[in-house]
Amino acid sequence: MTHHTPNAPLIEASHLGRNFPQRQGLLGRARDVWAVNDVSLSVAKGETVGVVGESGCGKSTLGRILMGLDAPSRGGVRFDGRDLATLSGAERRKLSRRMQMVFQDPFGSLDPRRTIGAQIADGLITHAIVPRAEVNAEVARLLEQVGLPAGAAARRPHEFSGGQRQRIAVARALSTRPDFIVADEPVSALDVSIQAQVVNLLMDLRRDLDLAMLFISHDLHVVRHLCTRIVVIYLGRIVEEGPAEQVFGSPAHPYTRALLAATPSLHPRADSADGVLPGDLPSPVNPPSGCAFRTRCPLAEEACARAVPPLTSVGTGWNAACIKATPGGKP
Amino acid sequence: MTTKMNRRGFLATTGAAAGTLSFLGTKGAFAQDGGTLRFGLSAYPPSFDIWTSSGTAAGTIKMMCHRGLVGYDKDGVMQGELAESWEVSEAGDWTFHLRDALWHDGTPVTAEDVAWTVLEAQKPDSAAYLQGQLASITSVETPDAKTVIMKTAEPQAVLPGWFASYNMCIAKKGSERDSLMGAGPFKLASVDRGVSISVVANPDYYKEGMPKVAGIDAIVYADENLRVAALEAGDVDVVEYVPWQAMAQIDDNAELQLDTTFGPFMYLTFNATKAPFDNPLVRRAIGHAIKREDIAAAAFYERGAPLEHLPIADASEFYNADLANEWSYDPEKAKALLAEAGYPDGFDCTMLSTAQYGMHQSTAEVCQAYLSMIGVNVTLDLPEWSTRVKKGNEGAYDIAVMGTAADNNDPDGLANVVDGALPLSYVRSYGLETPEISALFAKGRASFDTEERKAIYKELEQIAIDTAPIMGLCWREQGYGLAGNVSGFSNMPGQLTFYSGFTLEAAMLG
Amino acid sequence: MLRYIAFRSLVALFLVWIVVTIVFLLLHLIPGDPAELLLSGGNVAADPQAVAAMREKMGLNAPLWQQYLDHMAGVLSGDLGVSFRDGAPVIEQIALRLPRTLEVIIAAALIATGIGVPLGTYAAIRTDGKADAVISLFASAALSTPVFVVGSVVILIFAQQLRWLPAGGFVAFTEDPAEHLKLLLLPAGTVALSLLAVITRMSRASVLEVLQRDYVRTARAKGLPVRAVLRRHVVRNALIPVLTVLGLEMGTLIGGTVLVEFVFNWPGLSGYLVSAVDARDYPEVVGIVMTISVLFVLLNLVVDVVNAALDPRISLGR
Amino acid sequence: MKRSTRKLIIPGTIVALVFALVVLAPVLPLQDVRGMDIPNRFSGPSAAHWLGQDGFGRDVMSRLIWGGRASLFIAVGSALLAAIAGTMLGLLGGYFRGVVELFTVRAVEIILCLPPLLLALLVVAILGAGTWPLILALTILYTPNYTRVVYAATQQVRSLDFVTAQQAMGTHPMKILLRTILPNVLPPLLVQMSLVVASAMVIESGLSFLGLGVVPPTPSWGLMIREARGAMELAPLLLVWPSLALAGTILTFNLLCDRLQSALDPRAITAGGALWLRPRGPKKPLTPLPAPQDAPLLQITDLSIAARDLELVRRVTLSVRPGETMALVGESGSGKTLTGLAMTGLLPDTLRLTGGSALYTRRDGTRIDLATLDEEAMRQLRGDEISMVFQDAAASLNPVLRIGDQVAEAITAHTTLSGEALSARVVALLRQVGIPDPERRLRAYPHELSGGQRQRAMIAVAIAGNPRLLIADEPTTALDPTIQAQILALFAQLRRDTPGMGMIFVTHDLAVVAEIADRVTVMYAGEIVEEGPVAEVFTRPRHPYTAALIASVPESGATRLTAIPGAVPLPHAMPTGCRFAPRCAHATERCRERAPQAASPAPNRITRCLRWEEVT
Repeated sequence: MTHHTPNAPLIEASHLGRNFPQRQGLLGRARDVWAVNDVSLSVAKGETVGVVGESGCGKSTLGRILMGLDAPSRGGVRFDGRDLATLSGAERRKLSRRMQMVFQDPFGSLDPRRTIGAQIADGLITHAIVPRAEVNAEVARLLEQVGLPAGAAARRPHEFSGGQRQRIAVARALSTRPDFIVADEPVSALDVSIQAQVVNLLMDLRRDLDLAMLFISHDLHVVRHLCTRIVVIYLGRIVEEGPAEQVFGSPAHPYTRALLAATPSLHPRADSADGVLPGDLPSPVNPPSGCAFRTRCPLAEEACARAVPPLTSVGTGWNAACIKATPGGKP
Repeated sequence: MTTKMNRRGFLATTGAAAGTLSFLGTKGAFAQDGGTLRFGLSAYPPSFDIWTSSGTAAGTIKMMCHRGLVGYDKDGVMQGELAESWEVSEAGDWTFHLRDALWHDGTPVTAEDVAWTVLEAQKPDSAAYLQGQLASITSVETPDAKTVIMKTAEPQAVLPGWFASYNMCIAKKGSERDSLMGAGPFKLASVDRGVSISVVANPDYYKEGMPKVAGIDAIVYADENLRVAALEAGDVDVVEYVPWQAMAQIDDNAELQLDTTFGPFMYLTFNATKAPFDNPLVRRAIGHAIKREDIAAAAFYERGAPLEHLPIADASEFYNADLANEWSYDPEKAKALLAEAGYPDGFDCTMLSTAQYGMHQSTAEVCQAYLSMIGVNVTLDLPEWSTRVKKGNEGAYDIAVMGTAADNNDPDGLANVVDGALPLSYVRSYGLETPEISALFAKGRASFDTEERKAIYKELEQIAIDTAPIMGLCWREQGYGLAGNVSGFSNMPGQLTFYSGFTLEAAMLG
Repeated sequence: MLRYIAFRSLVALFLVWIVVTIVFLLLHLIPGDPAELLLSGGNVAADPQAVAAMREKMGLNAPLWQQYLDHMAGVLSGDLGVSFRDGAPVIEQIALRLPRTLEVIIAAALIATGIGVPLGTYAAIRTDGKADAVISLFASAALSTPVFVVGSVVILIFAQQLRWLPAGGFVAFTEDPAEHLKLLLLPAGTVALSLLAVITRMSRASVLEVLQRDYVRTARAKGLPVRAVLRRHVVRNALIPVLTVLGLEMGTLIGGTVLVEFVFNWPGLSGYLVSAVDARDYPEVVGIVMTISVLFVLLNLVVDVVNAALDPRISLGR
Repeated sequence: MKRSTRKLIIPGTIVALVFALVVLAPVLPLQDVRGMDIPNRFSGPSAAHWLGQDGFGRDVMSRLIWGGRASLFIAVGSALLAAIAGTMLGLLGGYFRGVVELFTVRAVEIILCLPPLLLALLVVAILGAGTWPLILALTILYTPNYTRVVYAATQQVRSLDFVTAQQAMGTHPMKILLRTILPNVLPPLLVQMSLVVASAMVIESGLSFLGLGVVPPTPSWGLMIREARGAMELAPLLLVWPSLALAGTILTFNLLCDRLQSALDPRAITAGGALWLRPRGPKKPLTPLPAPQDAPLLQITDLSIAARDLELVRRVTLSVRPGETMALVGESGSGKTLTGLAMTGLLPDTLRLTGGSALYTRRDGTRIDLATLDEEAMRQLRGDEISMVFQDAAASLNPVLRIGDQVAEAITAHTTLSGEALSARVVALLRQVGIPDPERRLRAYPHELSGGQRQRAMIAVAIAGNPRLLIADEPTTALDPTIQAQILALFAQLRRDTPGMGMIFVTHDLAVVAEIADRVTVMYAGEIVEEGPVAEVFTRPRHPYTAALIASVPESGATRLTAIPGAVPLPHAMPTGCRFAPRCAHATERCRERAPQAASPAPNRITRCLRWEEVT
């Protein structure tokens, strides 16, 4: 794997928080439910940042905020130096040419009633990427780029398989020639043999187009394969972040370690059952005090309940939010 | 053409004829164990106010519980009720002699009660139906407890007729005006508002042996078809307002009786404040354009007769045979009149009627069809009755279909329909001045001489035929349906059909 | 839960207030003067002076906003005013009429549910079979035939021809219970017919849907007998949407039985409303509309509460 | 043409015919609807007047057609206008939410509180009776219907990814509403529309019947019924025609929209409902055979499953021994789940077994062929001998029953346990599957449990009857990694606790197979391609598909993953020869021509590849 020298970040999120106030009872006081809490991260050109976490941990919300589809309750996002919050609707729409998204569900991400050519052309037309006359040619080029025949443009989504649809979705995202792509679980819904096709495609594109990419997934194998940097999230907060090799090679945070242990492998370790994390994810409505992970953490002690542990450096560009963080440490 | 009004003989009914009444029957015949009569009303009375006119259903209920000074017998002859006898002086003062009658509460009916009633009804805010007429009474004197003397500014030959109206019932002094506590044959037992009214026989009623039934349940059946169905199913014994389409069916039913009379009539009113209906030629042209037989057939299922003159029945002594067909169906003449009036190609106009009553609507539909043949394109306006009344009173129409009965069988009863001097009303043409006719009505009222009155009203009818203040369309039969075992109840003749409730005192079951 | 009900009631009150206000204002837009109408029955024109006097008595000469405020003040103190027609207190009249309407609706709902749910379930079990076709056709036909046609026909058959039942009308239950129930039968049956169609169709669709659910497969996987699967898992779950629809249908019926009341001469609330509008009896119209909308929102609330009771997933707190 | 589409033809044609008739009314050789012929009123049908004449002597047939024109014009007109108004409000309210929602959707709902009749009465009283006031009244009346439907559909659609994609694309919100959302809320709108047309016709006729509708002499069906009702005894036919026309048209409309709904709704149930509910023929006698000494628990031979003429599973052969865990692995569409379901007789109604046998050895030592059992015989086995754990525990548990009751049900289905003993057993089971605090949790409803605990409860249901064969259909697929690990550990525990129980573990995840199974059967496109002990298969796959699958897992550390080109063939387009041939790097002409036979590269191993010796 190649090591990227981090350029100036293209997109930079600082101390993001997203609060979905939830009412207890009807006239009761709204309770803060933080889907994303104090998350800072940045993505540079040519870099792929993997966001890993279990369902409901806030990773999709984070993706939407970075895309400007959702406004953060706290903190802000700067894209190429511009604060998204200060943009008007029209400016924001204009900027959206440079940032695109690929979704998880290959069936839900394409409008079933329009031809895929028309859907790919939407971005071309909205942002006047090419003159009107060349739209069709450009659609054909994009389709070929993702490995589909140009003739597919006239067909509707239901005529394609899941993997093909996902590639069409990628073509659509590429149509505006973006600098930044958020890929929200783009391969989770695909069969294994198809998944590899899409992963390969994304890798090629990153290399060829020098894209900045945020890759959201719960599949550690895919993330490890594709990403240069990893962000691990638990209950809305970053618990560990750093270069892929370090984070997966010698995880510093007990949660990262547990996650790795829980991921089934073709070559199971004999002691796999020992690493099984007890209990369920706590409800974000009523998170544990201090370190949210302490209720399931094998290393938890009294101090963990006192305060939310800050992200502290455990290596170059490698941080973990655990008072007992030890790189690669075994409990 | 003659009307088919031959069902029952017509008798002189002017108030000029003073009368007395002796009762037949003995006290022993008092038959209050005669069961309860169930009467199918066409509507729930909006009010029981003794002086205001609230429709026939209200009238029927009032006639159960109240009595006036005078009334009519089943043949339409005026007879004494609370007044045993009455006479008029040379000066035109009317004197009523009261009989020994008791109110429902057991107290005697006195002259003071009568005077109070008249004075109350005269008050400007009384909303009394006869307020206009009563205004001409200048004083009411009560020399003793059983005598009432009424004085008028001008002589009023028709005054007793006013006190025969069911909208001029006598009430006990000081009672509420919508109280049903009267001196009539029945006492109020219970009211289920909007549904039914129950009355029981008044044992102290002044007529021997009456009423013959122990009580009446008046039940409202607003839907005419259901009213008939209820009669057929045996749910009720008497129904009013038999729909015309059902008359044959009731007539043919051996278990039922049908009692009908001609009297009420259909006619057109005009908005004289708008061209072209300010022109009498146009109004007459309309009259000549419509084939009345078709209205009788389509709207009244052959239970009607053409009306091609003023609604004076052929059995009446005021009937003028030579004028009877002056408004006859003659499309050529209609076109000629239109041309003369300056509308050779006809015109467009609206016709107001109501969708609430089938006969009003059907009449309008037939008129519309015939008028189109002389180039008059009619658009129908068929709001529900309330709006139709409002529009009629405001003149928000060109032509309107109307149906009513005159106040009584005297030609003076037509004033309400024809006399333009009366206030604006939906029963009359809107904004139409009829100075000659108004004068003739006044002259007729002041005259006590029948021959003189005949001449007056003939002149009036001739003028009406030339100026067409209204346009007669057809007479209609008005029917009551009775179960086979009902007797004693009868449909009163002619315009008095809505007074039939009077005869409920004599109704018997079995 | 109680909190939820309180909150919903508040919202409902607000809704009712808006409805009443709209109706109050619209009423004054309608042509037709109540005073004039009252005084011009029997085909005789009303005297303008008398009309003016009557208008004063009815309080119609005051500015509209003042009439509105007066009326609302009355409503707040529990006084719906008196009828223009005969001065009867509106609230008493509604109290008299409302039970009659509710009686027809509830009787109809009982008949419709009692027959419709088994019928719909049977049709669903026999999907695409003969029984299903017959039941579906019957339901569609019942839904498609206007009540006034049904009403006319049943009167013709049961009252006029067979003479089994009275043609229509009303007798208080306290007066003659047997006659009361006989009179109730035809109108309730007629209302039930269209309701039955809805319930049958809904039950069929709902049972079909539930049959496709995974938990029915689970129930079968347990080896439960077919009857137990049907009773405990299919019909029970299928009933929830059916009852919701029934509740909403009943809500619309509260003000919507006019044709049935008309055809069978049943003195309920709807017919009362029509006659009140006809007579431009403003206090009555406003009072009835208020009653109907209060009941409507109340019924919606009941539907929600019942739903929550039947389906533990629904939490009324949120 | 689909069956659901075909069923549209009859009502569609009738509705089209009715529409054609009323649209063409002005040019049809009809008699004047207003032309009166009073002398011949109430005449019966004749050559000149096919349906007779009414109370004014007017031609009934032409009035019927023109009447339909008025009725349909009002119904369709108001349905359309209400659709436009309601859709606009629903779209805006559903898309923008917040204040917009308050002023659109919530505001419109006020109309629902107004009695429909009052609304019509007021509109007619203010504007006068007639076609347009009626249309206005009905439009107001029906707008909330559409608003609700469109609002709900919009909310559903707006959260779909393709709408988010448009937002991300920078498309203007109005454009998104009209181009993307509107077309996708059309199907429910269309259904709603046909419902409204039918309902509006009923209301129109009712209002005309009350005299609040169409103004004569323009006929409408309601008006004709009103007129005819009075003369019902005189001329009953006059009532029959418009009633028939009205009821018939509405009926056809209702039918049309029913069928439209099932044609448009992808979840529509077109198959014959639930076949298992129907008694099918006489009860077949069970034919238990004595089992050989070391007979496997389950021996499936050449089992095939088909939907009508599509073969979905072809000649599957596999066996499970007591205590053995057999993993059935394959991609979507491989037939692995169907094979599992077939063993419990829970195949969807549209599918059936078309061949082969599945010999199951019962507790009593006899063998029966599962493929021949009827519903009742199968039911007796289910839960008792053979149990199943389903993938989606949230959907597979009845939402309105308590967990404890659902577990208890599984016990009582085959035993007479009750009361205290039953509760104790339920608690024990819940404890066994690792649900904390089972005495309290048995009173919980499924939605009150977390995903992992629901799956545990599901497993408790499955093992309640101490089954000898447990079929687990992707039991961990929907779970998070840490929870998946817990459930896999639970299964491992179960295996240890019940050594005699055989298990079929259906999954698509090779890594899970490696963790849990003894043996693995790899399926592809309805066929078994390879079978053998897990360790052997994974270290040396003998089928190119298995090999490719293993290589495509991003675990190898390779810079580039091995991707299998193309996609799994669809059942109706199966290649003739080897089904994997079109995607196989090693395929030759021979592979494409002939389906390969099973070969045994080693004892205990099977592969279905012609070239296994050369390529693996």
